[in-house]
Amino acid sequence: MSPGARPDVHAATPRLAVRGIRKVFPGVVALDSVDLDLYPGQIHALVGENGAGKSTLMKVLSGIYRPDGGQILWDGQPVELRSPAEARERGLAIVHQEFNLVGPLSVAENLFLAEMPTRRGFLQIQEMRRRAQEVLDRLGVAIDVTRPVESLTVAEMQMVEIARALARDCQVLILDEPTAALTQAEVERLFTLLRTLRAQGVALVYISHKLDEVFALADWITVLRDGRQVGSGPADQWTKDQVIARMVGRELAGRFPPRRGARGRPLLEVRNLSLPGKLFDISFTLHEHEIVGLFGLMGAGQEVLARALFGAVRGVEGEILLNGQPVRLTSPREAIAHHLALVTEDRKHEGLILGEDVVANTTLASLERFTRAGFLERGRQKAVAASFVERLNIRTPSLHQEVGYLSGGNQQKVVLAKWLATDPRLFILVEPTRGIDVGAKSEIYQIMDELARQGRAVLFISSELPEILGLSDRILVMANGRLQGELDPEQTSQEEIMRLATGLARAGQATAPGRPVGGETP
Amino acid sequence: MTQNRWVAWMQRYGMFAILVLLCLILGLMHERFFTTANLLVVTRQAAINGLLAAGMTLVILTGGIDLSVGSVLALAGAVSAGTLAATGDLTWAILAALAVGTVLGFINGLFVAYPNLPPFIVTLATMAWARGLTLVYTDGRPILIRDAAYRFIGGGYLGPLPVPVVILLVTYLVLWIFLTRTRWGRLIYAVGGNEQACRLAGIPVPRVKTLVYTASGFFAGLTGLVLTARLVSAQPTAGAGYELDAIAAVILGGTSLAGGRGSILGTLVGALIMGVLDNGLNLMNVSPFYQEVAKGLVILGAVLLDWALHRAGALGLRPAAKETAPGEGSGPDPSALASH
Amino acid sequence: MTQNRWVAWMQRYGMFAILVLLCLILGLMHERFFTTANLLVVTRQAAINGLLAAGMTLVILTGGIDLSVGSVLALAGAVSAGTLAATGDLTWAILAALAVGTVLGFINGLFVAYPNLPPFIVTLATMAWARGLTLVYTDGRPILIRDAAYRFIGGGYLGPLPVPVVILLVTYLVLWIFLTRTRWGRLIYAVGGNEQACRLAGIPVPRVKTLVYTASGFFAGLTGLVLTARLVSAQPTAGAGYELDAIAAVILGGTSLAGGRGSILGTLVGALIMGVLDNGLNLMNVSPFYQEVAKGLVILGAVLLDWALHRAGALGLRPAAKETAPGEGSGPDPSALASH
Amino acid sequence: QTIGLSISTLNNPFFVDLRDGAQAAAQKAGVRLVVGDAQDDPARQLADIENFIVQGVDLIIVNPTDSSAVVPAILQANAAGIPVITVDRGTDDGEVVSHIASDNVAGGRMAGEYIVEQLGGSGKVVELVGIPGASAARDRGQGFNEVIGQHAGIQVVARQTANFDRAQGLSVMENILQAQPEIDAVFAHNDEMALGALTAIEASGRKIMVVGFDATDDAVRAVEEGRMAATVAQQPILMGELAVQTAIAYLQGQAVDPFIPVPLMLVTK
Ligand SMILES: Nc1ncnc2c1ncn2[C@@H]1O[C@H](COP(=O)(O)OP(=O)(O)OP(=O)(O)O)[C@@H](O)[C@H]1O
Ligand SMILES: Nc1ncnc2c1ncn2[C@@H]1O[C@H](COP(=O)(O)OP(=O)(O)OP(=O)(O)O)[C@@H](O)[C@H]1O
Ligand SMILES: [Mg+2]
Ligand SMILES: [Mg+2]
Repeated sequence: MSPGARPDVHAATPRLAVRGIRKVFPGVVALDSVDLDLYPGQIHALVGENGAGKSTLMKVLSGIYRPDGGQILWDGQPVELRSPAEARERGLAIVHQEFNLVGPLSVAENLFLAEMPTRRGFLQIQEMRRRAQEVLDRLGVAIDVTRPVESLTVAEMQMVEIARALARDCQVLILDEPTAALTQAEVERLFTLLRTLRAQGVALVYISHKLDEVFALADWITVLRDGRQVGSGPADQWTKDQVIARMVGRELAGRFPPRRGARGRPLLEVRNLSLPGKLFDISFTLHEHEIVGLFGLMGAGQEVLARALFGAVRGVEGEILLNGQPVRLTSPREAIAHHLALVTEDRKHEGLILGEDVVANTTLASLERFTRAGFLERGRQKAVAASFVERLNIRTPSLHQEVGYLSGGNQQKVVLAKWLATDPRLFILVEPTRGIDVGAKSEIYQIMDELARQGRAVLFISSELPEILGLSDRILVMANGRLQGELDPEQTSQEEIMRLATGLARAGQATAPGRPVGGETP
Repeated sequence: MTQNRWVAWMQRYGMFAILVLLCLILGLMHERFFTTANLLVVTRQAAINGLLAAGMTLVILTGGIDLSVGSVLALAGAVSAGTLAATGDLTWAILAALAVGTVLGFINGLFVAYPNLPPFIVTLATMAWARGLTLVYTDGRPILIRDAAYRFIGGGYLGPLPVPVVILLVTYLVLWIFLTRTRWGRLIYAVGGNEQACRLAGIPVPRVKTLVYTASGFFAGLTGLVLTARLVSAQPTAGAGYELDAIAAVILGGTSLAGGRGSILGTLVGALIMGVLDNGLNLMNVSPFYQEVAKGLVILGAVLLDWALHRAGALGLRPAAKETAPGEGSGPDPSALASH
Repeated sequence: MTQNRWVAWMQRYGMFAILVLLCLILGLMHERFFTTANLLVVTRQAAINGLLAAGMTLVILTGGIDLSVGSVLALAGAVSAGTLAATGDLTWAILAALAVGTVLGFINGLFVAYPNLPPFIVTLATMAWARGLTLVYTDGRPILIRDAAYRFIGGGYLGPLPVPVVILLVTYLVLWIFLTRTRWGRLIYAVGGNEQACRLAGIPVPRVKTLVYTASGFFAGLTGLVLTARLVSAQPTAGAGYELDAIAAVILGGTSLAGGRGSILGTLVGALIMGVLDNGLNLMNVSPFYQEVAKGLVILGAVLLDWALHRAGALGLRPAAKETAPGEGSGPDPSALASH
Repeated sequence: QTIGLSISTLNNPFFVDLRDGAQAAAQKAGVRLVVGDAQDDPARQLADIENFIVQGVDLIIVNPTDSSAVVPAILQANAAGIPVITVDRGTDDGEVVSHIASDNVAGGRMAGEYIVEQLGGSGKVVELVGIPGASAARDRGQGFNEVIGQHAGIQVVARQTANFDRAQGLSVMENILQAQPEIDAVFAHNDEMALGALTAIEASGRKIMVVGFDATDDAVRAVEEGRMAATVAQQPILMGELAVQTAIAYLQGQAVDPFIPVPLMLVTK
């Protein structure tokens, strides 16, 4: 892809440019002579497979990593960015792919961590809260700024991360997969804001695996593959397929697998499940051979529901039947013993042991299977891990790399591998494709399909409507801790789902309240 | 709603309730316990541990630990007494104690903050060399304090309150304001809560760390001053083992060893619980050997009760709150996750 | 490349290199240091701390701590000596020591694992009540051991090796295999690495925790046995303060107090460093006052040197690796992130 | 009537004996005895005594952890009008009814003289020091070194601390045995260290004379068996008894001696 003429922008020199940047980690060349030009008033999208080097490049730009070669130019002048603080001083703000929030501190304090307003040494708490509120208002999110960040949902944390970057004026704003945890509406608001910033002359970098977003937003697209720049040009000169082809080096087949035929016997029946204050009277059924999508807006309760099914919250009331047998799932351990699996949203805190290697993480939940007389069969562990690395295309220098050093998407794949290794009969996935590249995404869809074909059931929660629509046999919609209704993906639309999710309507107004949604009555 | 409030209150001030309960029980068991005289005695005794624990709280909030406080206290007391003997000047003697504490704390801070050495080892080393220096300085002998003004710091009264108690209260008030109302105070929590995030945000993490160890040293110096005045002599062996008591007060007060969470007022409650317990066991004439047993059991009982109060809230009334609490399981209520 | 290898080696075995260096220096300073007799003496002495530190390593790997080991050791020794006196049977006496240790460790484990109480406080409480029970049991007096077979455990030789050294080596070998080759061993690391993730992965976290405290108790009991045999008497005050030495050995050996990272062989190196240091200072007849100073400085020097070796690798030859060490700053070298 | 007894530490059989003597005497006389264990911490002792004062005991017997650090406690008791008796160690200030003690410095001298005599005025000696800075270690060391210093033929080849602890006595002696090919005698500041050293010496197969301090049961037995040469006896049980008897006498209005010496004895075979 040959770039066209320089777009008609006011500045002749890029605000920030890199030339021939190289960055090597033990066993990996993360960046290999990469060039990039960021112009004021331009949104520059950076795309590439998991592990292509996007985040690494941004960390070089923001002073976290020092490059092993190449140059960084700020307004045409070579600069050395020796620390995050230095990059900040110059007017760079960044939303990292991984959260960098201080859990025990309030939202307001997190927003102004480095520059809390003070007068004569004392914090101006009211002033800080007011300013925090202002920023959040700009983003259109309603979060109490006095709440400790650790009590927020993942989506809310994401908004706080974004708000933090927006809280101060900047000349360069980098967003590394800011929308992975957000729903459509929030994404829309964010985009409006980013466009405003563009108009104000900020140079923006936008990293995402959601190509629809990229095309909706970007002026310029740069593609990275294996640490090299493999294409760069104005957005309107690219097509989606071209981008994908550059990214993965081949054409991809249809995104979603074809739907399977008939569903089987009921596998999981949920009756009147409640959790005081969070979930209210939820009933539904999952069948063998079925993929069911569960959709809800931020805070609608879909993730709590997933945890409740998995025995990971206490105080759950109601009945759960597996294969027609009532079961009490009071701990994840019991749930796993019943062949349930749960991929949670927060991989860093709940999914991975960052300090351990790929093998250990992949086999963590199924370790008993690799044990003979108490001793681990390390050869088999390794073989299984290797097979997942291949199947999921996990990019790692070795099976013994600590997963903390993998790219975000590859970490997510390790989480999936961990649960696939348990051979689950009911697979509950919360945002399973969060941060995963298009190639790997369709791979994961294939796996879900395969599981369903083998007679298992998949319940997946996603904020991406196309994914929900394309993959599910049925769609459940939640709002305010209640099931709003069930929809047939063949006969519904994004608009209808959203209407249900915002609580404006209930599915089939005729449905008598309280009647179990979904599936035949047992 | 009111019930919910009550639970929230218990979760925040559970240890305070336990302190009150402990006092009530002791009051029932010994008629002298609730006399003003006795309560002042308890508080004065708790002041030593309370002062050390105050500085320790700052350190622990950043996720660190300071084992050197006992030795620093001893050296500060000795140098202070020596200075008094040499100059006869109270001001210099006081400054000497504070300076020694501050400098030793600063040294701890430098090693912990800049080369990023493990605080446990750094302060353990300081514990050893500072004790050694104390012995060398005093030649292993106590240094007697003859100055009445100096003695006043340990044994005098300001109005109805013993001087050490006044120092204690002022310290906690200042630190409470510092931790809740100033930028550096909040940064202490921030560094303990997520050091990496702080570095990325450009916060001078090493300076924050240096600050807390320096502060801990300062308070150890102050404690050395008070203790020397109270004992009217600087003891070369003073403060041995005090670090564990100080840390225990901090943790009893609800501050997490993992850092980022806790409150200075909680530490005061923790120190008071330990002081009241010692006093009560003495009053009731529990035989010394059984005293240790009783002390262990009461402390265990206190944390267990505190936990039960939390759990009552977590289970019945505030179900499943914070399930998604990040922060590596150091959250206040990891038990909300069903665990067996 | 070979240079790179060397750096990698240093990063892993830096403390071992420092141990060797320390030995070389001591060998130069005192001609008797490198005699077989002296090296056996050092190892025998280090066995006590080494055994406690072995159990402590398991606990610290899960992110916990066990302050009770010294008291548990004393109670185990006392009950063992008492059992020997009562039954005259060596087997019962040995079993008594191990049983007491195991039971006390199990109690610690229960409180830490199920109600999720802070290990520091739980084991501090046990430290108090177990010491109290020991004093009650012995009435504060030593119990003499007359049995030659019992004494053999502390003072005998198996071939050229003192029995305590043999016990030490077997312990470390078994634990090394356990930690690296068995499921439960790996789970200990996993729980320390990310407890929350482990719970969600169905790992019986409370059982893992109970296991490590029980193991620590067991080793404290074993140490009590060895120490009692070595002293040919059970001392009611035995083991006081040993917990800090054990923890220091673990940390010197490179295990992180945050849990999840470390190695049992590192602990052995840590214990040997401390033992060699004590021995060397004695050999050179450093005056008691200066000994503490020297000890503190050498320990500080050791961690500083270790850090410098790491840093040399991180900076010069393996540039900027691991800067964003995972695990929130608990990583091996967060300092590579430019920090001031 | 209630008597408070504040003991410096019960982590030492010597003071346990002292307490037992006091308790036996109290029981016999039918007075209540409350005991506080300061665990060798002067601040804790001060707290104990403050608590006694608050309780309103009739008399306080103190076995100070340190003669200077105990002063404020004595002054407080004086101010509260509660009579005080000191045992084993005195106080540098304040008023006491009576002081019952045998002299640690003299005991150290006694040990030194015994060793000099046994060695015939020349030889190599090791001194095992108690907790550095603790008063017993100071006084016993002082007396011992006074005597040794007067004999040019006696050389202290090693002076190392073993913190009054038997396990450390053993380890430190093992190390010293490695370093010193010639040792004729060991003086330990207490019997615990002496017995630890004895174990090390016996294991090494060398013949070295060991002199301890305190005359604990174990040490006396070792002396009787001829394994240890001597130990300085301070008669703690007697001290405890005397303290309580003196207290009762004082409370009954009888006159008591301001200083009641408890004779030192050298226990030898
Ligand atoms: N984000 C951007 N916005 C505006 N102009 C850009 C941007 N990125 C690159 N350019 C400009 O486009 C021109 C060509 O860029 P590039 O370096 O990719 O060309 P090239 O690699 O030589 O061409 P080809 O893609 O055919 O190999 C340069 O002048 C560069 O400044
Ligand atoms: N600190 C590190 N140490 C070692 N290797 C690293 C480190 N950081 C990144 N890598 C490696 O560098 C490569 C690029 O990673 P990077 O995070 O930049 O990918 P990415 O393009 O952001 O991928 P994703 O879309 O999954 O976020 C990966 O192979 C990763 O494993
Ligand atoms: Mg990335
Ligand atoms: Mg990604």
